[in-house]
Amino acid sequence: MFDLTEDPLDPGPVVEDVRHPGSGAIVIFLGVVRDEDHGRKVRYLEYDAYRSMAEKEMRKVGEEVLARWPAARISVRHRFGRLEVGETALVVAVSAPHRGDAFEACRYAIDRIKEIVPIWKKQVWEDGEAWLEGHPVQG
Amino acid sequence: MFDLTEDPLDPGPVVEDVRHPGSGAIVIFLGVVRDEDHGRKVRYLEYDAYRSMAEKEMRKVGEEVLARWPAARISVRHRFGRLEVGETALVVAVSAPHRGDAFEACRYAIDRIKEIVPIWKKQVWEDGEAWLEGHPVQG
Amino acid sequence: MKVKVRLFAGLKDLVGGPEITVDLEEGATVRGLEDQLGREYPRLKPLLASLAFAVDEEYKARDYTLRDDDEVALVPPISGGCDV
Amino acid sequence: MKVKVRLFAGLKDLVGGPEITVDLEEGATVRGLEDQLGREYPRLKPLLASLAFAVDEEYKARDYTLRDDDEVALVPPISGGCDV
Repeated sequence: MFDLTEDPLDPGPVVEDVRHPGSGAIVIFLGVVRDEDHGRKVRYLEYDAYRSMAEKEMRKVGEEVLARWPAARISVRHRFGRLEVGETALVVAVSAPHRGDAFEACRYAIDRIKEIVPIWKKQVWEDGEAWLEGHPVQG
Repeated sequence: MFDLTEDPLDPGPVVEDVRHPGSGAIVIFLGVVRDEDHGRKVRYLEYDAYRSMAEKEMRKVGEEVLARWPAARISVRHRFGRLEVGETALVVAVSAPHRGDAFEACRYAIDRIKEIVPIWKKQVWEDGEAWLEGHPVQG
Repeated sequence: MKVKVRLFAGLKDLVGGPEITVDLEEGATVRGLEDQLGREYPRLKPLLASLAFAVDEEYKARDYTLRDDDEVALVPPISGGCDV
Repeated sequence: MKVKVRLFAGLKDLVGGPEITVDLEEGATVRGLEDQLGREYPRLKPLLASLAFAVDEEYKARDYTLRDDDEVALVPPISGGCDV
């Protein structure tokens, strides 16, 4: 499942999406809002997304993972809107028969999400705010 | 927290053990009972443990992780007794400011658990059973 | 012809809204739209080179030919997830 | 002196119980216990070289000197976790 949501993210159901009798290893990644970035205290984050396209690109990341690791299963949730410090912005769960593949596929998926899924975040500090620039997309 | 338990494992509370305002990344590993091993259909697993020492060695793995990744936090649960296919035998959760460290520390912890924590598993197939030999401990 | 241009993140603030309509000549490419945006919205100009363009939810190269009524999204460098 | 020897996994089945007591000479080492076990339990013998020994929950080398009443665990190659 590949979903973009405004609701708080719970890793539990994401894990169950990928658990099956052939999966010996499940690796879950949670991207969490940190209280600090480059020495500046973060109050909260605001995520903007091109929603319909973001879900489409998340599915594309899933297809890439399955092309590389055919025995893997993957499920992804990304949140948007306002997120407080300590809240979860991204959950990626990957299962595979063996843990090496599950770890590699999970890292691959995160890297690709950060490269192609059109989502942006604004950091809001005590004394200002800014939209963060990440990866330029290769058109 | 480092715990050995006979009860089913729920990753949720393990994640909360390591979540804190400075953690940007949480990586969770679940070791799950597979239905198949080297082409043989597995009915269930039976885990035996030297319980008091296993908890002590799990804490030691935690100390090693913190020595190498001082900004990390780690929490581990291992189950023992009879486990059915699809059930979780091991949960390792690691948080760190950045995801590279969280992934590396999690993989390191799994490797060390499999090297020094005295736990053993018996595979029970349709037509027999055997205790599995894994890593000899370096005395 | 007209294309609908969707704006996100900082671009939305810069232009003052999530969506604008741009008039282009028949057969214009993404590059043509980029140039037109630079003329109509001088504040966008320094950012245009770093943008990707998505047409109907697919990333397209600068030489892609637009059609009337296309929905074009300006995609600034992505910063999804956490922990940049 | 006497040491209590704890057995796990397949060793428990082999010896027929989770615990045995072994008589050793004063000053015996882990190596001495290993030899004694090989004599008393011939079925253990082929496995002894692959075992680690833990004394009071700490792994010890073969030259470690045992004391009366020590609890010694025989630790066969570990197979915790899943996904060997």
